[in-house]
Amino acid sequence: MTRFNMPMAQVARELGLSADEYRVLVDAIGREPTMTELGVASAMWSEHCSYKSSRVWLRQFPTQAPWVIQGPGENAGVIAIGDGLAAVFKMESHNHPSYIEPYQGAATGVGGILRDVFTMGARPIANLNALHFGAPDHPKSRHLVAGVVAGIGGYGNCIGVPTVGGLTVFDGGYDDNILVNAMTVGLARADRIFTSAAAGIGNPVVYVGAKTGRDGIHGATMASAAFDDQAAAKRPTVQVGDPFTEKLLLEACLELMATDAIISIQDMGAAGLTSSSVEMASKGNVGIELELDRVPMRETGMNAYEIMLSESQERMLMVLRPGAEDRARAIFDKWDLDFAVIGRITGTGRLVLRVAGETVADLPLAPLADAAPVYRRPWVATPPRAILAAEDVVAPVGDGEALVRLMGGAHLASRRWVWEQYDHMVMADTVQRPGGDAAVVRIHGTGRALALTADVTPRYCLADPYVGGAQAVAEAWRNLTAVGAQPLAITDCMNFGNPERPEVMGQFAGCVEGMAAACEALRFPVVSGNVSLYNETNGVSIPPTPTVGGVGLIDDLDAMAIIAFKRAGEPVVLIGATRGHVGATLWLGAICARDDGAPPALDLAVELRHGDFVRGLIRGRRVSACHDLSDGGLLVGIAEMALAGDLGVALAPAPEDLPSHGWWFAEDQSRYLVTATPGEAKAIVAEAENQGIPACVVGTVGGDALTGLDGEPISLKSLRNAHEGWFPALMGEND
Amino acid sequence: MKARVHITLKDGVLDPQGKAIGDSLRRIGYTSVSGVRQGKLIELDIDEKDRRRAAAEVERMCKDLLANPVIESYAIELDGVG
Amino acid sequence: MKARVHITLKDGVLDPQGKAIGDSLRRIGYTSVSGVRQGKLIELDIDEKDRRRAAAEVERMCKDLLANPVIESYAIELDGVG
Amino acid sequence: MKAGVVVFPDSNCDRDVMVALRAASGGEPVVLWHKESSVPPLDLIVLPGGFSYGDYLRPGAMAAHSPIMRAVKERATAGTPVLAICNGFQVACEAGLLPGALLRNASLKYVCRDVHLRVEQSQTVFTARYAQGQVVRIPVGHHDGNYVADAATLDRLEGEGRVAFRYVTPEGEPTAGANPNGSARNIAGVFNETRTVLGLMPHPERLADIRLGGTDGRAMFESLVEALA
Ligand SMILES: Nc1ncnc2c1ncn2[C@@H]1O[C@H](COP(=O)(O)OP(=O)(O)O)[C@@H](O)[C@H]1O
Ligand SMILES: [Mg+2]
Repeated sequence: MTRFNMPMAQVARELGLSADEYRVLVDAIGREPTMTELGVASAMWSEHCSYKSSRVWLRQFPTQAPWVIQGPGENAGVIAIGDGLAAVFKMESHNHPSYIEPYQGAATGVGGILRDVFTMGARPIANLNALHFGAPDHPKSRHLVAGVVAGIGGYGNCIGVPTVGGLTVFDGGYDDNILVNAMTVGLARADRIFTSAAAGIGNPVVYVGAKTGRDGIHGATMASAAFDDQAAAKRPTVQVGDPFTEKLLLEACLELMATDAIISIQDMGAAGLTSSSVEMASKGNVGIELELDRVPMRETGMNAYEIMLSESQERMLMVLRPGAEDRARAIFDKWDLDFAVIGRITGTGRLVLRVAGETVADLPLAPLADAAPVYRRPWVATPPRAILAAEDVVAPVGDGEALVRLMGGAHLASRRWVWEQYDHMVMADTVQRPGGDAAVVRIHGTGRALALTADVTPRYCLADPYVGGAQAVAEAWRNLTAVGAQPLAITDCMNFGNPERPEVMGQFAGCVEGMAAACEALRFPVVSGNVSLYNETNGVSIPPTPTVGGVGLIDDLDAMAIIAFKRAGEPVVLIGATRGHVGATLWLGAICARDDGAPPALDLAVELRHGDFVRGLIRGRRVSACHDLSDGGLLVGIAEMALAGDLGVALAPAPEDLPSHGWWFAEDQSRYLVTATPGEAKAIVAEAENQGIPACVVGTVGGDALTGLDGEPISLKSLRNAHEGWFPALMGEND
Repeated sequence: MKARVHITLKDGVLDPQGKAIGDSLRRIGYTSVSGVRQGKLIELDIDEKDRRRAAAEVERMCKDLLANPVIESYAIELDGVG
Repeated sequence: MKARVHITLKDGVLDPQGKAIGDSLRRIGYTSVSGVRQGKLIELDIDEKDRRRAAAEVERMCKDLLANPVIESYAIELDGVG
Repeated sequence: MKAGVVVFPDSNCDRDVMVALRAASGGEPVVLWHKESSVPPLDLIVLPGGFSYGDYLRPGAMAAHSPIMRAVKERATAGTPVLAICNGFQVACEAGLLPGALLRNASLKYVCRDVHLRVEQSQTVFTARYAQGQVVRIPVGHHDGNYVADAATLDRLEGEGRVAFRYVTPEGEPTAGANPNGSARNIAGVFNETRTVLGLMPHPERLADIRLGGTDGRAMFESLVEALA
């Protein structure tokens, strides 16, 4: 470490601590820190570990519900799903590493979120991923898409957890800061949830998993800093993932968790051994002592600083019941994994690190935690935009042409190219594969299932953070509802630009408020999440992107809906009002090359009413297909159902009181399409109207084309070619 | 002209492949194996007679595409000779 | 002793990886590249001082595990010298 | 039928195939741990899908050298049927139980989707419940399913009726478009000389339950139960 020759205050700055923060640190511990102590403190106080810019805002999220077992604060959130079982889930970002090394960055992102879930005692049963890339024609996009998708698949496929859903966005706003968010969902017994708070003075602290090397030192600080053109020169080593070792670690941990040996457990994620040991001890209000030379190491000559800050993957820290060491060791031996007792729990409230008997760090934990910086950063609200009605915009092309262009364009083209590279069927419980509104994964051995989705519409968040934040939550809720699930809870990943810019902080604040309002209204609490700030390059921040991962429950798989049209002759019923809102829509962007206007308004009471109505229809087995409306609006929704079912549709004429593009392409919220037998459809419309819910027939299933628009019928074949052809063409596979 | 590029992981970067191969060799009895690293070998035919120009060209290919400087290093050999 | 094993696909076995690399190189302007093959490079540290014995040992490793004779050939180099 | 399912480090379709075996009422399968060097008396041995040792050298290569495989080879030689699915197929080729090798997919990408297969040989313990020439729908999920062997071997496999399944269109044509991985002659699965070892890339256990969208895979397990019960 050449840095040893610098004054400590300057080293602190290099490690990302401000001058103020350094002073507070010195006060908290009562003297100048050693190099190792400074490393520990700066990692703990990094944005990534301390949430110092976001914490005050995140408190607004509702986190309670009768079914919530564990809200934010642990490695993952936990909800009860009946039969004594719990769903354990979380989403996390791996944005910066994925931009630098797309394959390994994305792969280790998946590895990290899987560990967060199995640390809690759950067997992972599904992965999702939310990807935001730059413009399709940006010179780096193809390389990044190929690497990220291969990396996510490479890790999940190898470990044998199906990747069942996600979202893929292309937008020039992410040209230099792509977003890779990964979500894992696991299943555990509700009475066998493991947490991280250490306990029991004298109890052994055990290290298991892969060996420690010099990988990714300062990953947590990197995740907390904006890129500039010199970033390439400063690049720290990126971690390489080893899904094979993780699979062994998963099996070994679950095997040990079936015994009573573990008191607490924590994976080593960002800031490795530092954050895991500090968090376990501070949560348990105890102290911890580690003998660093006992840490299994892959490289020689690693010093205390490096050992504490290494971000080598596939490692865990556990506190065991005294005397359980041998039993535990036998299990890790069986799985050919490293196992070492590296320390013990103490009653001192201090973190003490030793190398060869010599103390290299001795920090009081409570002052470190209490003094951790919390910022109420200045913010300015995003200025409101004018509402754009359909009448305000002249359609540049006919509705049919617009449809084909949208379905075969960057935003809506099929993501098959992505999800066919993911094993989405392993574990043999994937009841709904990618391509529908939500993935459905059966609870093994039962007729019940979890429904899973990931959603966000950044262009709405950019136009109006509050509405966009609320809409992200509502869309997740809607997607779960559309398969017949009862939405239960969400996890989130808050991806934003530089929080030191008031406009960005304003976006953050607005999105959080909107999300909180929607969670409250829809009884859809936040149980876990992650914040990724500083997604900025050369002063340009990404669009605000609060990704929402939703989990719902299907109690009876016989009453599940899919989006595919089923039978010719069935009416297509639209539930919900269409007012012709075209501001910030896909149609306006992709067809009119405009991105102005306010996003569609969202009435959360209406959302709840419409969703509950539709879910009732599905559960009553009254509909043959269901699809919610989102990006692209009504006509896109119909076209997606037609393609999925390989059945055409005769469209009813657009109503007279709206320009046709307002009818077909507006993105008014809280809408669904269902099909049913003609008799049932009539009853549904009547029932909806009785309850004050707008409903009408917009077409009839049949044939092999979309008919009824101005111009020629649009054959399913041509629509499918456009829809399926775009992604392979982007990736150069048609060259 | 033929060129061979050896691409290896930089020191300190985890090499799960190498580790697994080493473990496997030892398991089947090759106990004298103490370390294994796995890399890539890329053989190129290039229409270029001048050694200096060929070397420069392959060097650029490594930088542009063949190796990822964040985790990999490379070495170039032309026509069998260093 | 250090040993390097070069593993390449046999002639006649299709090499889609090599082909893809060649296509990408040409696409980004390296039009002089006429053919590319991708293989593996395995570097071994073995506790064996005798060159002959080391060579024989590595040869056996190749036969047993490192190369698949149905599709691959291999070449061994000890300590940098053929 | 007493079946044993081998578990290698990183096998991940072991549970799935056990579920399918049970459902076809093949009784409760036993787990065969890779470190064991003997196999109890069994009617069927399954090498399941997934990965083994991360498949970091070549798929199946390291697993082929595990202690259990020596015992499995002995049993196979003695006539115990072996069903080798996906990674199991790769292991079986590496272990010399089946001819040929499985290379990286021609697309270079992992591929997970349903494919159509033509049953080329229905006169075996694995396929008796299928009709000769029947087209079935079964998923694949692999990165290295591109079957290769030299021309003489391929000719011999064809001549001896040892091609088990071929990738075809839904109409039964073995076209390039129907081939998900570039496999020689669209081969999806092959038998050993006695047709008691079957290796195939597709996963019959993934479509053996109507809830998962199809049951074409179930007939394979039912064939085995019927023949070996
Ligand atoms: N990166 C991805 N990984 C897996 N599945 C994806 C990914 N991107 C999109 N999908 C799938 O493609 C389908 C369409 O996605 P999207 O248009 O975002 O759905 P929706 O509008 O219903 O939210 C969904 O089933 C989704 O899960
Ligand atoms: Mg949807």
